[in-house]
Amino acid sequence: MSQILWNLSADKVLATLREGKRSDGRKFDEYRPVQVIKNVSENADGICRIKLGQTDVVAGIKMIPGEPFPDTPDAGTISVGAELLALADPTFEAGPPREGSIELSRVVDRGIRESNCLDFKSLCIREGELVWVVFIDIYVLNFDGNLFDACALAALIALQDTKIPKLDDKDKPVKGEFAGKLKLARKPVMCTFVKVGNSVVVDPSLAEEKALDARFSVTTTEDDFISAFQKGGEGAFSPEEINKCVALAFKKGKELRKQYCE
Amino acid sequence: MSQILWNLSADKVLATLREGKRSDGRKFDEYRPVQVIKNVSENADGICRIKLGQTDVVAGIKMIPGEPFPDTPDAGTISVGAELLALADPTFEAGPPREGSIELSRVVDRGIRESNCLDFKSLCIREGELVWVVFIDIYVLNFDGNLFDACALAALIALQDTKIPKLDDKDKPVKGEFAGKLKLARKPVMCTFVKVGNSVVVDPSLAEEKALDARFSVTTTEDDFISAFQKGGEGAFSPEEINKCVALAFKKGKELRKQYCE
Amino acid sequence: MSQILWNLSADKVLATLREGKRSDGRKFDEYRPVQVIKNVSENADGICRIKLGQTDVVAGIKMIPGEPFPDTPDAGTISVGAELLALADPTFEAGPPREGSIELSRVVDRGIRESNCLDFKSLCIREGELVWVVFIDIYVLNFDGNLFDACALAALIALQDTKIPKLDDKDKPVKGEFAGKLKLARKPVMCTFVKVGNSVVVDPSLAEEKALDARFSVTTTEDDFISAFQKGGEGAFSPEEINKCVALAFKKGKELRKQYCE
Amino acid sequence: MAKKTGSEETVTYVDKSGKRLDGRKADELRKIKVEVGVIPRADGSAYVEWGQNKVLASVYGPRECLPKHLANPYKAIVRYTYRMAAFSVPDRKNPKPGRREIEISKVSGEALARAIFLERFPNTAIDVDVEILDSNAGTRVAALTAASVALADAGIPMRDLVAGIGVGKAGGHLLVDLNKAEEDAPDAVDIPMAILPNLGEVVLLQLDGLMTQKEWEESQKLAFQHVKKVYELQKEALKKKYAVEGNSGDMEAGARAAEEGVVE
Amino acid sequence: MAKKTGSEETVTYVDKSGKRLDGRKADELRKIKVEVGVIPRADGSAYVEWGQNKVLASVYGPRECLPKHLANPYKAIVRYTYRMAAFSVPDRKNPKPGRREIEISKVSGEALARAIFLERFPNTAIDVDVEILDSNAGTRVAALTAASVALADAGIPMRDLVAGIGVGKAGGHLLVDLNKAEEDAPDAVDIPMAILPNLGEVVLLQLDGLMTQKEWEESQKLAFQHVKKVYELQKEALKKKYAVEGNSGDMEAGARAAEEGVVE
Amino acid sequence: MAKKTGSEETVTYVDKSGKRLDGRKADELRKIKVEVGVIPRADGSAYVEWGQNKVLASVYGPRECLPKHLANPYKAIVRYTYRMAAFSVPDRKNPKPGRREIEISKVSGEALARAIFLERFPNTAIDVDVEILDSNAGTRVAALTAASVALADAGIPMRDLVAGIGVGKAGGHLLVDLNKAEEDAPDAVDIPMAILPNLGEVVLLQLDGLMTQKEWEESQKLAFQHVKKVYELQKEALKKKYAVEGNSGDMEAGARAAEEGVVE
Repeated sequence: MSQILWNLSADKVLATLREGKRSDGRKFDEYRPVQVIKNVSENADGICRIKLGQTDVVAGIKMIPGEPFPDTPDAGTISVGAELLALADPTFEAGPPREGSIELSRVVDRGIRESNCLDFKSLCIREGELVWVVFIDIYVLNFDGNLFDACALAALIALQDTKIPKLDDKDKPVKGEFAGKLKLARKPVMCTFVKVGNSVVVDPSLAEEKALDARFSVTTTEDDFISAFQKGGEGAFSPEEINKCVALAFKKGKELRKQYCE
Repeated sequence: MSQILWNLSADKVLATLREGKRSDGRKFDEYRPVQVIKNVSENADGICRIKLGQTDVVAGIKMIPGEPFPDTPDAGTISVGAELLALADPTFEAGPPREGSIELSRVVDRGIRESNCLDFKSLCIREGELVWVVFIDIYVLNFDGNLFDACALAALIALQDTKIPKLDDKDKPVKGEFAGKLKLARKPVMCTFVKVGNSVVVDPSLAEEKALDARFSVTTTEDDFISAFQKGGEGAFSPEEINKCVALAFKKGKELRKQYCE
Repeated sequence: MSQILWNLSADKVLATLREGKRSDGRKFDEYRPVQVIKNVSENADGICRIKLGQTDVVAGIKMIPGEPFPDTPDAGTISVGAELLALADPTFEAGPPREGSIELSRVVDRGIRESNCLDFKSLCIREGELVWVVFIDIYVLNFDGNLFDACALAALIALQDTKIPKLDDKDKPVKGEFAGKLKLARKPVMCTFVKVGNSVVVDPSLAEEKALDARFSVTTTEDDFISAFQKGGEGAFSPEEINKCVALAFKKGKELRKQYCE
Repeated sequence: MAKKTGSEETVTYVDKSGKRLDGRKADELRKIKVEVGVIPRADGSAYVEWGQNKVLASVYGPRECLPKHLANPYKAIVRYTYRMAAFSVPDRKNPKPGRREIEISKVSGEALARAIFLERFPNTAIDVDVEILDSNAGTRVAALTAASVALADAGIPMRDLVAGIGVGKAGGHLLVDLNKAEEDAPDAVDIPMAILPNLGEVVLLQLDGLMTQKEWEESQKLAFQHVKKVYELQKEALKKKYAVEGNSGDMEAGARAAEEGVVE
Repeated sequence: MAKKTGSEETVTYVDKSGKRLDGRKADELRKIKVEVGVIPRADGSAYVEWGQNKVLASVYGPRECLPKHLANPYKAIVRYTYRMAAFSVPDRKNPKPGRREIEISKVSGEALARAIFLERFPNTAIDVDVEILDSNAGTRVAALTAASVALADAGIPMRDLVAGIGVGKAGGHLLVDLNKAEEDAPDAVDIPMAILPNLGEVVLLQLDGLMTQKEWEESQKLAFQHVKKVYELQKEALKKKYAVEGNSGDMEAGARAAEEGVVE
Repeated sequence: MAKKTGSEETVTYVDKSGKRLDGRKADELRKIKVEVGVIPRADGSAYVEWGQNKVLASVYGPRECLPKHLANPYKAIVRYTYRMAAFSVPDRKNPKPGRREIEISKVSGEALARAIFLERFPNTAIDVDVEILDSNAGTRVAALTAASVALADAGIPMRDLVAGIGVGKAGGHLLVDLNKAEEDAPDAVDIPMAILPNLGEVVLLQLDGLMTQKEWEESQKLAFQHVKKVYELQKEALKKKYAVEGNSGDMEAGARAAEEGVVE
């Protein structure tokens, strides 16, 4: 759609929200249906494809032995990349990552890293010499809004699914053999809100994202911690709105975790 | 020439071919004269400049000691780069390699690599530690059609011409001293056809390339093997056309090999 | 200002010079006032911000242990980068360095390197293993002409100011501890002239640079050596003009060195 | 890289009962699955599973060609982008497009172009993007197979579908649709091909390795013979979608492709 | 990277007398200095020292948006570029902009945009560039603080100034304006915020680390309470410049910002 | 890199009979060969061998300047690209243009610009591309020498030809046209220069190393004295081509250059 059509669409989204309704009939705090698809790639060490409504993303894990950082010789690490594939939307382009995908991948990265859901010390193979680098590569296959939650959830389930390759005596992975599963200490679930006019809704559709004034993502854990915030968009939130979002994120996070991550 | 002029030129090429003639008077299976110029660069370990008609290319070899790939600790390797220099044509631009030069360099690379003309094991200096990397850098100096054959031939003759540097005890090349010549087990020669309308001709001129529907390159060896194919262009070939090209490529390859590679 | 306004400004600069005057009232051989500001960054190992008139640049030094080049195992090295920050001028853009900043950083680099003002051998930590790499990063904060002299002077004073970090037994710098100061054997000072019409003036203002036909930089040392030349611009100098510039550069260099580098 | 020789030399690529390493016969394709319309945002899309290979293809266009200086006033241009997901290969692939991907994109786009009535859409671009999610030899032909179905799904008028197939040699045997283990044979020759089955034309053809003229001619015959299977699967998938969805609006061409095997 | 644990665990982040490692109280800001108009070439500029952090900000615009396809026919766009000097960190920073800098630039530009009457300047760009010359935790909020003052200095009409502040947790204590040593605490949570103080709105908010809902609500209160100090310093600096320079021409808006605390 | 000292210190750069390492006298140029019109596709071209240095230069233009925002409404712009082939140096050069090549391109383009009547061709670009095929000190002056002849061959009206020359110092001796071995002397100073011989102007001048004012003035004299030889070779080469090819059409200016030594 052209910018003009999106502007008309945005007007309609706003008008509908003012009447207390969402254009796709959902309640303000209602997620679209989630579909979890596994085994999408045998070459991945862990994999998960998520459909959140029509938003379609896939996260794949590769465990690669590498050198530790000098200041953490006994700890592995993660590396997250998210790519908005040209096939997912008429406006996405092949090319180097833009700021949108950089923000997306960094938010997913911190959501995993800072929640301490992975024990980086357990990813040490030989202190000072060799550690696991957990590569998390996420691709957006169809764009219909709320990439943040879809990508974070796909990454989490893919990590849960990940088998650690067995290494031979030359530190090369032995094809088809595994030394166990990756262990997660926590399951951080991200929950994203957008504000359109004065309404705040969860799990925005594409039309709602195109109409948004501001976006706010809250990641929560099963042991009742907030583990991440990210605010975006050219609008603002009041402190009260933020607190409401946080409370709702705990509730929704619990539901999503129960349904898809156990 | 502008696109419009090239379109007129293409019409003329096509009309001429329909009359059974080529615009420069050659027969359909006739190459332009080839001129081989050596010693173009003393700093190269091997060098060959080829003029094929007015197409002018130079291939230079540098033998550089490097680490082997982990999965082939006892084998050297090659690296081929082809650059369409801005000085060679009004439409070429300085800058990162485009798909045209990437295809060209990869086709030359595979033509050498997959024909087993170089014994990669003989390029091992110390297993697991040091091997020869044979850098083949090709530059197009004047563009008058059929870069594929000109570049492949220049690369082959440059390899034939290559002296292996002598290394001192710190593995640094000793200036001006050599440990022998690079040995080639085979001499793969590429032969390129273009189809314009229903005519198929060998060694296309620039005007013929601008008029082409499809392009087909066949590399053959002196021991009667096909070693490479590459089809390009937005047109198609019938199976019969392909088979005819293959047969002719053997004949033309033999002639070129005899004249320029012995 | 648009190109048209700069053209008008250039006409005025030229007319004024023809009357034997400069548009800002300075004499032809007169520098603008220089202000030296130190301690701009505690994280830098050496730092100097220079205001030359309204031209404002900062040079910071980081001493980083690194591997020596194979052919100089007992010598450290320097690396100079100069960036024309987007905040310094309406026409500067964020992005990869353009030819202007590349020339600037290379001229500053050679001015230090080739004058032998740093004893690279004294920057060796352990021969063949570890040497100091002296990173000199220069940022232009406000552009009002004559970046060459401002950046060269800032780099020199920052080097004079540099403390060598103390390394622990793992070759990591110990925070806040130093093993001494960097020693300079010479103090090369650059002096830049521009030619507008038939007039040659020192320390060009922005308006004079926009009007310039040619630029000429001369670096001199306190022991009466020329250590660098760099000519730029689409104009030319006569041999006599060059010799006059050289003579004046010695005089001005002496003054600047005395005032700001002792 | 030089191919490894060694223990592999004793591998038997076709055993006495005529079976290959994975149990197939010499001229047997791996299992192929074709789905249409898998990416709702796209004008056309398809998903192909071909053995372990998994490929998504989307089509956007014909649409305005930007930047404009790339537009052709006489016809549409095809921009084909072949990319492999980082996790789609045994080692992790650097996400930055490599030279291999750029070359494959070029020759594949040229192959597709032949099948489209490009001259009907001057000054436009048809963007075809394929993503490889999992791989085991033969991804470029699986990708073209998917891309061609996605074009039909987008309702773009075509001369014929483009069907991909691999032929080649391993352990001295001519084989159809080599898998990775076979491609690693010391004497392996892999020949990816794309064919317009109804028109009997070859639009993509690459070969690397050593093969006699006679072996090639035999291989080409095998390709033409077995590409029909791929073609049938493409048509079935299109038929299946358009049988369900009906036959309205811009789906017409795709529907016709399903009915008649060829779009026009 | 995983945070180091070890000897640090025994660090006392707030001692018995209520003092932090650097002597501050739990809710005490570091020393902040704001200067206006430090870059003569720019349309507006500001310099902020915030503890060890040193930040320069410049504004160019509103001006023609190039390349034109980025322009918005309904409003000005804000292009915010946050960069760290190579020597501004303990190790040398690679001068090439990293992903961290790109993300910070994006969310900071969005934060600033809220404060500006963008719709008055359709098809234009407002370029805001900030350079970090020295750093010790909290650079992005210091940068936004400087950028907002530079916008006022450029005479750009604004709803409110944007004031930055950090809040968070270290060693179990909720703290205002964490420094680097505190951010390195094993349980550290850093929450950079940007606030429109008069409107009571949050325009930038990021959090990483583990924190209870209650701790967050407490932290947010601290932020709103102490951001006023930052706001006062911004206004003072603007007042100081425009008191001296007078009140003419395009300085008007900036001057008014100084007088009234809000530009419009 | 720091220059190596050591065994080199005992090298005698000019022996008792006045001979240099390669047998030349102190003020003797290496052997120079100039050919015109070596690249048929180009509007003008030239080849220069200068000792071991081998340089090709081409000229395209004056032609429309794209992208248009680079065009100057008052004159043509010169875009000079100096590149070294990967195999043209003792170690392999990374084919990506380095900072050295970019700087040389900039100052060389400015040097050439002085010689051309640019104001006659507003809004156009003159693209000059030089490729170094083999090197042994002095490539930038060989390149300018070739480029200037290529400009004349393209029929572009010029004030004068641009002739390159190197002067400098090694082992305490002032030398003309240093080779690599001489440039590696511990006290080496290399001074590449480009001169408009008829106008007596210096358009390129760089110096690195330590030299007294007196030595420089002596060196400059040597440069002006010996650049005439280069100039003669340029003129001869142009004369040779146009004597054979005749004097028609757009070759006119080049021919006149050959006849009169200066184009206008």
